[in-house]
Amino acid sequence: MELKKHVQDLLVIEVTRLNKRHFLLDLRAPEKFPLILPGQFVQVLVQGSASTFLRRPFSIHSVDYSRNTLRLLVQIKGEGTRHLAELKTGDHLNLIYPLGNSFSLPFTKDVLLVGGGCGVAPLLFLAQFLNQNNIRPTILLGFRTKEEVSEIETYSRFGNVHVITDDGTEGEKGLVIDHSMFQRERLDFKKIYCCGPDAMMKAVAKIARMHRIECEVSLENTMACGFGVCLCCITPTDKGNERVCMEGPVFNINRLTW
Amino acid sequence: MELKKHVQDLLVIEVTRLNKRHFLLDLRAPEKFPLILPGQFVQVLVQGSASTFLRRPFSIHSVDYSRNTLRLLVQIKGEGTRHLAELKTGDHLNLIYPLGNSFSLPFTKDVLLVGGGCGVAPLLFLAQFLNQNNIRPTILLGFRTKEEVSEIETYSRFGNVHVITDDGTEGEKGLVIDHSMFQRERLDFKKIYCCGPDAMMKAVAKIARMHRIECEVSLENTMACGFGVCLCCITPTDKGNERVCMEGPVFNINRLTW
Amino acid sequence: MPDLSVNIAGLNFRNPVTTASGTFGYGDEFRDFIDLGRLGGIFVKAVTGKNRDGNAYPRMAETSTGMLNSVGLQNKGVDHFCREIYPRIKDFNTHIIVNVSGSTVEEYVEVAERINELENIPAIELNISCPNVKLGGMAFGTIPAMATEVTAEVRKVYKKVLMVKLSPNVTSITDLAKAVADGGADVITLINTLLGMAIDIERRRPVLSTITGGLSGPAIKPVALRMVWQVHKAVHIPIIGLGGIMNATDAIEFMLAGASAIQVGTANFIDPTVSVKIVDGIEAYMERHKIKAVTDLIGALRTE
Amino acid sequence: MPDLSVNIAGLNFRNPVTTASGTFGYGDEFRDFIDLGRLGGIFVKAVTGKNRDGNAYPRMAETSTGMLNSVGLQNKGVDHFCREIYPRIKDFNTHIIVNVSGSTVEEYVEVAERINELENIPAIELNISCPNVKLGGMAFGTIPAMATEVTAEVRKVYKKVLMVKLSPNVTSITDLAKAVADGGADVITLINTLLGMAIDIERRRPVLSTITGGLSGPAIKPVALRMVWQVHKAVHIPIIGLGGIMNATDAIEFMLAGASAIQVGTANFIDPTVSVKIVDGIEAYMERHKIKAVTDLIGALRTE
Ligand SMILES: Cc1cc2nc3c(=O)[nH]c(=O)nc-3n(C[C@H](O)[C@H](O)[C@H](O)COP(=O)(O)OP(=O)(O)OC[C@H]3O[C@@H](n4cnc5c(N)ncnc54)[C@H](O)[C@@H]3O)c2cc1C
Ligand SMILES: Cc1cc2nc3c(=O)[nH]c(=O)nc-3n(C[C@H](O)[C@H](O)[C@H](O)COP(=O)(O)OP(=O)(O)OC[C@H]3O[C@@H](n4cnc5c(N)ncnc54)[C@H](O)[C@@H]3O)c2cc1C
Ligand SMILES: Cc1cc2nc3c(=O)[nH]c(=O)nc-3n(C[C@H](O)[C@H](O)[C@H](O)COP(=O)(O)O)c2cc1C
Ligand SMILES: Cc1cc2nc3c(=O)[nH]c(=O)nc-3n(C[C@H](O)[C@H](O)[C@H](O)COP(=O)(O)O)c2cc1C
Ligand code: FES
Ligand code: FES
Repeated sequence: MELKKHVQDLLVIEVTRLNKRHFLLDLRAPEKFPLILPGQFVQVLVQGSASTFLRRPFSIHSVDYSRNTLRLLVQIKGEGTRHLAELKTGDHLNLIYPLGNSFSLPFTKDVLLVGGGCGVAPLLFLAQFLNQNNIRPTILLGFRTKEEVSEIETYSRFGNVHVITDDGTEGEKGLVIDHSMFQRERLDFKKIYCCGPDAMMKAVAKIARMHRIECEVSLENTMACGFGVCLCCITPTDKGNERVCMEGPVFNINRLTW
Repeated sequence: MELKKHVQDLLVIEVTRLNKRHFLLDLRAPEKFPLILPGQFVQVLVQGSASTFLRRPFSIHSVDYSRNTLRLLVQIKGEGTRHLAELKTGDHLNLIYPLGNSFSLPFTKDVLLVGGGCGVAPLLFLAQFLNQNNIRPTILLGFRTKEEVSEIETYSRFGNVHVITDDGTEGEKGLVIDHSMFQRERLDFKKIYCCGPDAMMKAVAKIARMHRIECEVSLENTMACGFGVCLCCITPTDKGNERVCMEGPVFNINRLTW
Repeated sequence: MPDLSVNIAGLNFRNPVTTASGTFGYGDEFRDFIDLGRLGGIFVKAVTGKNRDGNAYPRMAETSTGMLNSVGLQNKGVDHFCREIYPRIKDFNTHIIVNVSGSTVEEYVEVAERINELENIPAIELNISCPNVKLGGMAFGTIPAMATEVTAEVRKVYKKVLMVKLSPNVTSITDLAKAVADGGADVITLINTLLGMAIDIERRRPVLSTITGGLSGPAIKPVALRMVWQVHKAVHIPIIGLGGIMNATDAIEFMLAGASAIQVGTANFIDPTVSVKIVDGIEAYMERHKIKAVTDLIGALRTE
Repeated sequence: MPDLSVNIAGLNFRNPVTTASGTFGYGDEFRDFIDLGRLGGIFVKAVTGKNRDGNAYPRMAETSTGMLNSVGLQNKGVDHFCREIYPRIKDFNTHIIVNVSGSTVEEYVEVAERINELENIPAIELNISCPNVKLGGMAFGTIPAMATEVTAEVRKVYKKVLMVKLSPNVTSITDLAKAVADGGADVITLINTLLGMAIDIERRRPVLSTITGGLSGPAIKPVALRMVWQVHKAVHIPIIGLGGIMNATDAIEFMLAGASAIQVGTANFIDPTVSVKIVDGIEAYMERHKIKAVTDLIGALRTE
């Protein structure tokens, strides 16, 4: 199994707007994909602006090996993501990929995926992957508001989806940790995978610890290279400062200083 | 007559490729044009690249007051002009215009316009303007090669056009000053307007001096602002260092130190 | 509506947005583009004792989000300024501040003395990035003792607000800031251009006639911001910050780092209306963050 | 085919393109992207006496065509380097040069001595931009006497090619260049990062945990080029130039200004294959200009 990193121009197949702030980007590689694992990310070169000098990291949202395409789920934040939103079918985008480690396979079938905001991105790929390994996870997705709830049908193919929105306009109301599934005395999960804003992951980690559930989180960080050479993206772990782009982005919460 | 300078987004009406290195750019202003004079130029903001920080100056190739459009003739040189070549109908382009002084009206009808390369740009507008003042100039245009000879029909509407190419593939062969019209003992012109590479303008200026013909040239220069405040674009004149973007770009050769 | 006014060394500015010397002409070139009355002030092009032709062409090179210039203090001298230019600009509805340059201490003093007489010029800005011809061409602004001397000598003759603009091409900007504060400066302006160079590899020649020149634009912003922050911590006189400011965000960064006002330089070339956009942008930021007085931003960086 | 090889202080490089310390890891991270054997050399990440954790997160801020970093010499110390890393990289088919850092003269000497024993390391590069903890934290590279001292002390124990990398945050780079040449440096590397700063106006906080950090990338190229040119005229030992090199054009500019070789730094992050593209680009330029030996480019700027 090849795990080599590539620098490659990928063809933009489609840009699908999900809502005001989010869109999907389907990209096709010129040659057969290497092995890509759930939790890995890509570094995208955004051309066309002086304020997007460095590449931008995005998790791999899903991979279709048969069509040789991968999908990104992007939230518009600043100049770089705004530029990406304006890409058209037929454009090219330069990627370094696949980068980072990956979620580990669980030794259980009682799996919960928790995602919030654009942190849901790697969870779809993970859910796919778990399915291939005969695991149908519970999936809890948090959104700001109804308008931003999206791809529920896609997720539902791979797991049992629960939705919660900040304003209660769809599903339950509150932050993901406010969801009723966490309010019980005993949780039925043996493994939680979580991805989202730092504060959310920390809150979920706290719940996981309380219930002694194994938990992996996918960290964000400011990255310059994305492949381990600049040491800009470190996070303190039980082994000292580790690189989020190499030893991560996925960490077992037991290894973090949280 | 308003001579106010504007900073404005103009609408790209059409991009017409003339040949490998040249294209026409038709732009429409959102409101009625101010008075624009032949020899004046615009400063174009090229967005979309870190290496096009400053604006790029281009002469005004022609103006259509009725449609409120102006046309630029652009030669592809580097990053900035490459970007402009990729503009599409419907895009917008930010211009500062109109800038600089202008060619002066001649006190004679025996007028010759000499242009080389993209230096031909302001001459079309000038020829139009002369026509409106009942002058039909002789127009000598120099090109590298047949492939680059263009807009002859347009020029012919306003004057008597002669072509010379470096390689002789169309019209006469050689540099503009090699043209047979200059080989006579006496030239029939009382005023020459010239625009092109420095070396060409200097050579034409020499001929003009020899024959005591009044001559105006339109200088190029490296410009930061284009409206007189940075003092980067100076040229030595009889009054000391003058700004090409304000006191120029058009200078009577008698004022230059050539 | 938030209060944008700032008082700097006793001088009241309607807002902290001013324009940098050498990038705004004498202001009149911008009247087609903006209402000068919306600016806090205008710093006009350097004035020297005598007429100067400046450097030979080419004087400009574009760099990565920046530019090099080697204009070299081209101006017609202080006489001409007082006679021809001052009458033309003295009634602009904003503070006109003159950037004073020289090759000797005497020249600075002479120019300052002359400008001191002009009623509608409330301040001067000493540009001490110039080479001292008597001292082997080292810039006044690179040696603390020299910086103190020129400031102190000008201080003796100049009675209004004395600003001194520092060169960033030094090991310790705080040493220079202290030096000019000791010399009697009321205000410190930071920063002038960084010394840089560009080469045309096709012709194998320097792009500028002077080989090296002054680097300005967004490229230098991080350095400028750092110097404002360092000086803000070290010296207790007001700072006017500049270097690569392109928009309100940049301007606010400088104020948070410790600047009481800012100057817009190279950005004027790219968008001649940018200075008033920055005024509007600062106001919008203050409204969004519920900040009542712009002075609350000065040095308000949270570092705890 | 043009000859790209350069001999620097007796050491033969197959071409003048090397990679900058701190931007290329230990080289192995790039094996997926390029053939390391096509490079002139690799300057590996700083090695210090003991393990260092480096600075807290966040360590990076993007700026206009540049970036700030405050990694802060994170490495596992010279022991670990000799034991774990050296064996892994020693047989790379290119020169491996170790960037040596420290907080005291003794630490530099200790590390240099240890690296001197490693057979396949033909040179070290002293990074004197580090603060001297015994002398109030002023960087070794900002005071000529300190720069001479650390160079001379290392020179005593280090028998191979000794390169010294200068900090650009100084008034006179030539004074520093002379200082390290006096101390016995064989080669001068120019430049390390410029000290800069970035602020997040929404949170009103510095972006970096350390408030200030090192600026690299195209933004600083004009300053770097100017320093290479100044030092080339002032000092007669070879120079390795860097600072914002993104492509072959930039690399050639540095060589024309006086660099015998160049380093590619931040550009590696944006395109991990850029270093070999630069090798190809220099070759293409030489062919186009009919230049037989790359050494003909060194300092070949025409200024007459
Ligand atoms: C491993 C990894 C995976 C990621 N996966 C995804 C994903 O699948 N989908 C997605 O939409 N986003 C993802 N992100 C975040 C994404 O990289 C940033 O949103 C993007 O770089 C912002 O670029 P911009 O130019 O639009 O914004 P900028 O103008 O650069 O910044 C806008 C705002 O976003 C913040 N920001 C910028 N970069 C980051 C960053 N790396 N981490 C945190 N905050 C940042 C800035 O501080 C600023 O406040 C991921 C980040 C990492 C490190
Ligand atoms: C008053 C004026 C009017 C002009 N009118 C026209 C016109 O009508 N049509 C047209 O095609 N071009 C015209 N030019 C030239 C045009 O401005 C440059 O070709 C353009 O700026 C190059 O931009 P770039 O980004 O493509 O090239 P860059 O990458 O910036 O440069 C490519 C090459 O062109 C040279 N160059 C860049 N700018 C200039 C300049 N201002 N003068 C001379 N050489 C330069 C550079 O040195 C470099 O070698 C005019 C210039 C001036 C000053
Ligand atoms: C073309 C040009 C001319 C300048 N002339 C002067 C000058 O005469 N006096 C002065 O003190 N600074 C001068 N400067 C420096 C600017 O005032 C300012 O300090 C510098 O450009 C950094 O700010 P910026 O990046 O916003 O342009 C000049 C800058 C430029 C670009
Ligand atoms: C993330 C990062 C880490 C660096 N670490 C070191 C280092 O350990 N030692 C050193 O001498 N220089 C270090 N540098 C400086 C570079 O080697 C180089 O001098 C500087 O980045 C300028 O070159 P560039 O603009 O091509 O990147 C580092 C630079 C960066 C961006
Ligand atoms: S981003 Fe460079 S080491 Fe992780
Ligand atoms: S380009 Fe600025 S004065 Fe002419």
